[in-house]
Amino acid sequence: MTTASRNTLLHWLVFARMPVILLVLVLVSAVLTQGGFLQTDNLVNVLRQVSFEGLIAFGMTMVIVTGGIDLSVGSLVAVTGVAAALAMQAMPNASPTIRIATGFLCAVALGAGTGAASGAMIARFTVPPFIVTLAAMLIARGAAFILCGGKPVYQLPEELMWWGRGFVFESLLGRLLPTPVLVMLCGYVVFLVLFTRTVFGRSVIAVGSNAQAAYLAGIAIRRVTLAVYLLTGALCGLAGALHDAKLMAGDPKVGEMWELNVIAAVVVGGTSLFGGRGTITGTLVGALIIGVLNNSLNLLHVEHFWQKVVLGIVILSASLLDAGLRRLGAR
Amino acid sequence: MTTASRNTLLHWLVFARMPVILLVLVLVSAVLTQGGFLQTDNLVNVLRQVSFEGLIAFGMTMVIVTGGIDLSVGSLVAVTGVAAALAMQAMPNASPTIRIATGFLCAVALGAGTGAASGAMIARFTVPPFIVTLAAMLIARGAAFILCGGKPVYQLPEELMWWGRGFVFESLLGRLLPTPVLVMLCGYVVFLVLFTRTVFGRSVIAVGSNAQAAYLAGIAIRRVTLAVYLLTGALCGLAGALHDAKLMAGDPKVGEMWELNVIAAVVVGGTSLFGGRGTITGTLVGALIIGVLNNSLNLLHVEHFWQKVVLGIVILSASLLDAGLRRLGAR
Amino acid sequence: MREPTPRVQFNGVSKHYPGVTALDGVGFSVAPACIHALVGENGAGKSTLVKILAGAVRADQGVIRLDGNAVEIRSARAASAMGIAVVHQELNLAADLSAGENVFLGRWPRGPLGLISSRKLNQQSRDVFEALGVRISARSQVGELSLAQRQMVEIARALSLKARVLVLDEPSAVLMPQEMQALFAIIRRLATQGVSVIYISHRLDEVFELCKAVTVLRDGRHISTRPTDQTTRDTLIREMVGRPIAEEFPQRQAALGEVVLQAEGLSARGRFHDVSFEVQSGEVFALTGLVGAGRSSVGRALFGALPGIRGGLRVGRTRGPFQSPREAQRAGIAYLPEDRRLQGLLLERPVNENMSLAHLRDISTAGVLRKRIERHRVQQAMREFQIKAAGPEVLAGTLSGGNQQKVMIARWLQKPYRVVILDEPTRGVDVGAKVEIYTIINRMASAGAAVLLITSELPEAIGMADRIAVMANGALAGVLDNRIRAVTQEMILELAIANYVPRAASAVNGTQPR
Amino acid sequence: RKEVPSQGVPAPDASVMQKTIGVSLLTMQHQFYQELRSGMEEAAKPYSYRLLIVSAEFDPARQANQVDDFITQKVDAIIVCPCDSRSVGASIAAANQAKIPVFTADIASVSPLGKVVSHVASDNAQGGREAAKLLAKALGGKGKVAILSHPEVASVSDRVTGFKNELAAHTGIEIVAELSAEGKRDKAVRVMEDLLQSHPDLSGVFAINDDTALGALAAIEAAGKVEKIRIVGYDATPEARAKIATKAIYGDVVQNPRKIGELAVQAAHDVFSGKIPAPVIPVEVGTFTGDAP
Ligand SMILES: Nc1ncnc2c1ncn2[C@@H]1O[C@H](COP(=O)(O)OP(=O)(O)OP(=O)(O)O)[C@@H](O)[C@H]1O
Ligand SMILES: Nc1ncnc2c1ncn2[C@@H]1O[C@H](COP(=O)(O)OP(=O)(O)OP(=O)(O)O)[C@@H](O)[C@H]1O
Ligand SMILES: [Mg+2]
Ligand SMILES: [Mg+2]
Repeated sequence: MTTASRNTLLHWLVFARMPVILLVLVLVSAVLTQGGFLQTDNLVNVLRQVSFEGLIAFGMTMVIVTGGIDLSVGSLVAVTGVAAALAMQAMPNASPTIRIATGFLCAVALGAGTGAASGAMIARFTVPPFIVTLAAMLIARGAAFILCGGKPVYQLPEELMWWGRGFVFESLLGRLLPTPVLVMLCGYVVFLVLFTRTVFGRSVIAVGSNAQAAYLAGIAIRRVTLAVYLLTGALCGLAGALHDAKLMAGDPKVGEMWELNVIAAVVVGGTSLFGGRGTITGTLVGALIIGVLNNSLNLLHVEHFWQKVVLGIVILSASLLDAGLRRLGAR
Repeated sequence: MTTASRNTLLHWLVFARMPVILLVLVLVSAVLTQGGFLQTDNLVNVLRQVSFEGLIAFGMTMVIVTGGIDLSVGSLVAVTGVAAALAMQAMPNASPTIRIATGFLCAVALGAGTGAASGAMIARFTVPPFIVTLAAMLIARGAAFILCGGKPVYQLPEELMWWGRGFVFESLLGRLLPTPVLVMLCGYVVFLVLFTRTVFGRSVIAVGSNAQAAYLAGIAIRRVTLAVYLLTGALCGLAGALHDAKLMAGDPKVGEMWELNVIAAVVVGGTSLFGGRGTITGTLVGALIIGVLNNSLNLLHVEHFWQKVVLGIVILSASLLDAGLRRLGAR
Repeated sequence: MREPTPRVQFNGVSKHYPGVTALDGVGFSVAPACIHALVGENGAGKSTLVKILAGAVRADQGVIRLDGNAVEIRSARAASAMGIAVVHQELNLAADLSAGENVFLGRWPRGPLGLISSRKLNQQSRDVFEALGVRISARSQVGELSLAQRQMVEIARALSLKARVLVLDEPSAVLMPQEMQALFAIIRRLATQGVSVIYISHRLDEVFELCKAVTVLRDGRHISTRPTDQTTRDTLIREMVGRPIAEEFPQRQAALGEVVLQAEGLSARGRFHDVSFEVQSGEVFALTGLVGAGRSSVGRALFGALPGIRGGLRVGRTRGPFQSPREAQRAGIAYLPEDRRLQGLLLERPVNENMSLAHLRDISTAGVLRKRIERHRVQQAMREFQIKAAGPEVLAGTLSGGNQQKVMIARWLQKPYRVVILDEPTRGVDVGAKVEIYTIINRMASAGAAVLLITSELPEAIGMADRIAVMANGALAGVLDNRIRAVTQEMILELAIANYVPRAASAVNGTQPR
Repeated sequence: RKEVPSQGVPAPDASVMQKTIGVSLLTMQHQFYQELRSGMEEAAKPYSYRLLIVSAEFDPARQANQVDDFITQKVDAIIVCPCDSRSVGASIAAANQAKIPVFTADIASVSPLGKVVSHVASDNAQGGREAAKLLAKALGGKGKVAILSHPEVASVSDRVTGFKNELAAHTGIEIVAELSAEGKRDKAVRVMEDLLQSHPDLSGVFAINDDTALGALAAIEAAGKVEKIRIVGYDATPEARAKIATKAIYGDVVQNPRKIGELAVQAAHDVFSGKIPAPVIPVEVGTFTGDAP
């Protein structure tokens, strides 16, 4: 091989290292499960499992790129889910479409509102994001239980189920594109455009790379900061309503530890917790990596306690590989 | 009041704002519990409750000052506790002192070893601390269950109990100074000196403040980074062994969510998650604030779901107060 | 025996970055006890060479000899062990530590029990500061020092190392003549004690005043090394730039219009007080003064970037003081901050994002960026300012210092403003580019802008400004009319120093222990 | 998608094809479920059924994913220990649709969605009543008691409700506090420590599982009040039994998790061999006080 072509290959490897790692994982899983992993059903399944946390991870990417963090996402999914379920229950006589629309609206509005409140506190009063969203996490979780008296709200309109368990264009595509997956993909496109092609996205990056410089360049850093938390909250609301549809119940217990999973997806996807650096596509890949891992561990019937160990080891190896490839590229 | 004396008061208020917030909390608790909070017994109780997470928080402060984070602390407490218990069980015929010493040694060594491994990965291969310690958290938790087959290890030497539940100088002081509290206070002094008066401590700040500058000044930034994780791990081991003594069993389930509590104590104590800035005393105060809060919520029998809400609101208010006072000072 | 063994000898040193050759087989030597200047255009490779010597960057090829022995400098630690002390072009200070702790970064003096002795630390750093003639409290936080004060801390650190080889990469870019003279005195003393000094500067006057030999680099290649007394300013410039430079301070038709910037009794607690002046449209108004006098603070205050401003401010018809830079920008103010790394650049982002940052609105419709327009504008600016970078996608942090400065200037010159505040605009910019920047300043003024030029370089103030305001101790000490270019450096210094001595302690050391 | 799910019982299959049963447990961290799991494994052995055992760790969302996984893998039967009795319904319905028989163990589904072949459990409400009887006996009918609860878990709510209902009959006993210890030992110590402060005159504690009971005991021992405060726990793990033997814990409600596990697999076996198991298969709860029966 010539040096030039080797260099091109290397550059490509370094540039696309996250997808490459994902691919390696997929291949290993396929081999270990003797192809079971690669069956369409299972792939669809993995996508569906990834879709909720993946959706939220797009917002979280922006939050983290500004140098912040949002610990409240899991609780927000719970409280918005409960609120949506209560809203749908409160109008049993309305048409299903209206009930469902109201439910989604409630969830998204509540999520966005809570996110905006956290964002305002962070942006306006410079309280550390960790603290504000930790408090929001506690308050939202408590509120979820209080709202429904600790008992999940069920008996939701039947038509809701399609949103959580249905498939888009089922007559055309068969059971290939689950509704939540489509929602996630839409989220991906919207956030990709928002992040890479708009003034807002640029401002987010600027705030995270050097807040003072952004401020001195006339960027409304407070407004930008507030907005990223608001967006993430709205995504949590969307995920909460979708999750109602999946469980056909608004359950105050859902979403525990999601914050860690979501942040892990973002960080595995190459976003720096120090802000300024990150990509939406990386996050999607990161979420997939974690989803594939969890799925194949289950397919392989790895024992519960060993799952944690193996999961830890694989995450670590992937990151080491990532670091190694990055270093190769920096040479 | 003259301007000068008002200024002095203000400065003092700003400088000592964390203790002031603690004091306010204590007073409010005292009033709400009609003095119950202030009884010696209860104060001793709060201290004892704070001692485990407080101890770990000193190490975490250093980790965070270098710009890192350690999510593995809770799991480390579990796995070191189980390991210590197994070690003590493994030699039923040795003298209790030897068994206990071996137990503590095992725990501390295992904690320090794991911490060092994480630290090495972070320092040497520049994998993000969040990822490395998330992996360590999973692996350690899994290992804790695997080590003991999921069943808590009990039947430990009776003499161990003093370490978790006993009092120092009981004949002299009465039940005033619980052993774990003394351990925490010793930890406080050691880490205070280490952090504020030694070359190592100053290097920690330099690394967190500007790693490039530290490197160019010939500071061994890798060694410093490794060391802070090692120290935190060792503290987790110590806490794990002490916790065995408190429960008289090595339980693989302990320590869940401790990482959040510990980080919260550190951040409430004024340490910046961006590194470079933090104090050990602030962390102690932060741990006390959270301890006082939890205690008075229990004393007041606040409903479980409401506890979360109230805890969130109080943490938020304290931080807002903190931010406000800081801003006053900056004027 | 004609010549002694060189203290430092570079031999075929090369360094490549993706898309750039920073150094290409550079070889020259520095004699013991010699003050050796290193000059060249922005991006010529000076700092890269320094970083290699400092152990911060590894060369791809080449040998470095110290006192005749080939050495391999693997780390910064190794470099200091070999007796090499470096002041890098970009400051490397830990903002959360005190000035004294930064001077002794990693070498903090210890007392009994091996604990750090703050008494010794403060005593020793006070000694170093005193020798440098600067008034910085050893205990003040570095994050609260002005840029020049930080630069002095950095210099103090290098001096305290007692090195065999001292490298100073543009130490004087923000210093005033007085501070420079103190620095020069120390450098000369060190040289007589046998220390070799490598001195990098774009101010050629300094080169001739201070240095015995001078090496010119261009495009990463070694051009020449000569004793300073065997070369001239024009030769150097020709060797550096490849062409002669016509006139250092280009002429401008002064056509002053109405007052567009009016400050009345502006005060900011602890920084400056009772500052009043007016700037007319078409005027260049310089603001100068000693280190820490408060010039930059005035600039920030005008731009709405300093909280708690009292007093009156008017820009055109808009009344201030402004609450945020955004508001100030809307009122028609452009502002170039003095510290490009801390206040200006997104180091980890590409050049194009850095350039567009202040004008995102102008290159977007309905919030969506028009990337084609952006690319066009950026490429044009890169050409106009001759920014040396592989392309607009290159990370700003990898540019040479002077090129970073040009990116900053380009950011603010994409459209006309009513008031333009430039804080040390030519900091670290080479002679050729300086003229370009001056031309642009003149063009802006001619187009009707009021230019506030904050500068430490007195020739610049004298060559460019219509009036020169001098600050001392946070107050305006006086305004000199320069419309017939009659102001001299002495006149400025007199104003700056006359008011400097008596109140020095309180205002200059704004962060004295309470 | 509106089709009414069938009973979910496939045609009897007498072939020797190895059957696979997917199991989603509430948690694997608690010994109760570890025992339950051993029971399943033992029962599966003679038929050489393959058990795929996963744990949802209290998260209904994760449980839904796990059931989806099972459906994708086309297992022959699914046993669920629901994280929640209401929100598990949709997952059961999905399995119904894929014609996989579903069984619940320990916690029932009350959702209108989905059909369960049978439910195997000890009655948690009854367990709670037994606990109340034990404690009332221990206290001689009067005193102040506290409940260390974990209200997020459905089975625990049932226990606590049963406990309260039964205790209402004992007018001498007053419930002075109900706090959550999240079923964890480290948390239980702290909550108990605080309770000892706010209620120095406490005489009884109902702990909703043995981890909680042992944690509470650690705090009570440290306060030197073992003689004064009676604890009633739940599950009677070996460690708790040891404490009951020394009278540190008064007694425990005993479930038989092994039995629950065995019967659940047995019910699946019944379906495989063409039989229709009873819709509810109860498992007795008892009490353990260490006294000779
Ligand atoms: N880390 C890096 N990555 C890529 N290119 C780099 C890096 N560091 C320096 N360069 C490039 O190397 C060349 C030389 O840069 P250097 O900083 O040595 O210039 P300089 O002579 O110090 O210029 P100035 O006078 O502007 O400070 C420049 O083109 C610069 O863009
Ligand atoms: N962030 C800050 N916090 C506290 N004090 C500060 C801060 N920044 C600057 N100062 C102080 O305010 C005074 C004026 O600083 P300023 O930067 O305006 O000076 P300057 O005249 O531009 O000096 P220089 O030539 O050093 O840049 C200095 O004494 C400095 O110590
Ligand atoms: Mg340079
Ligand atoms: Mg300045």
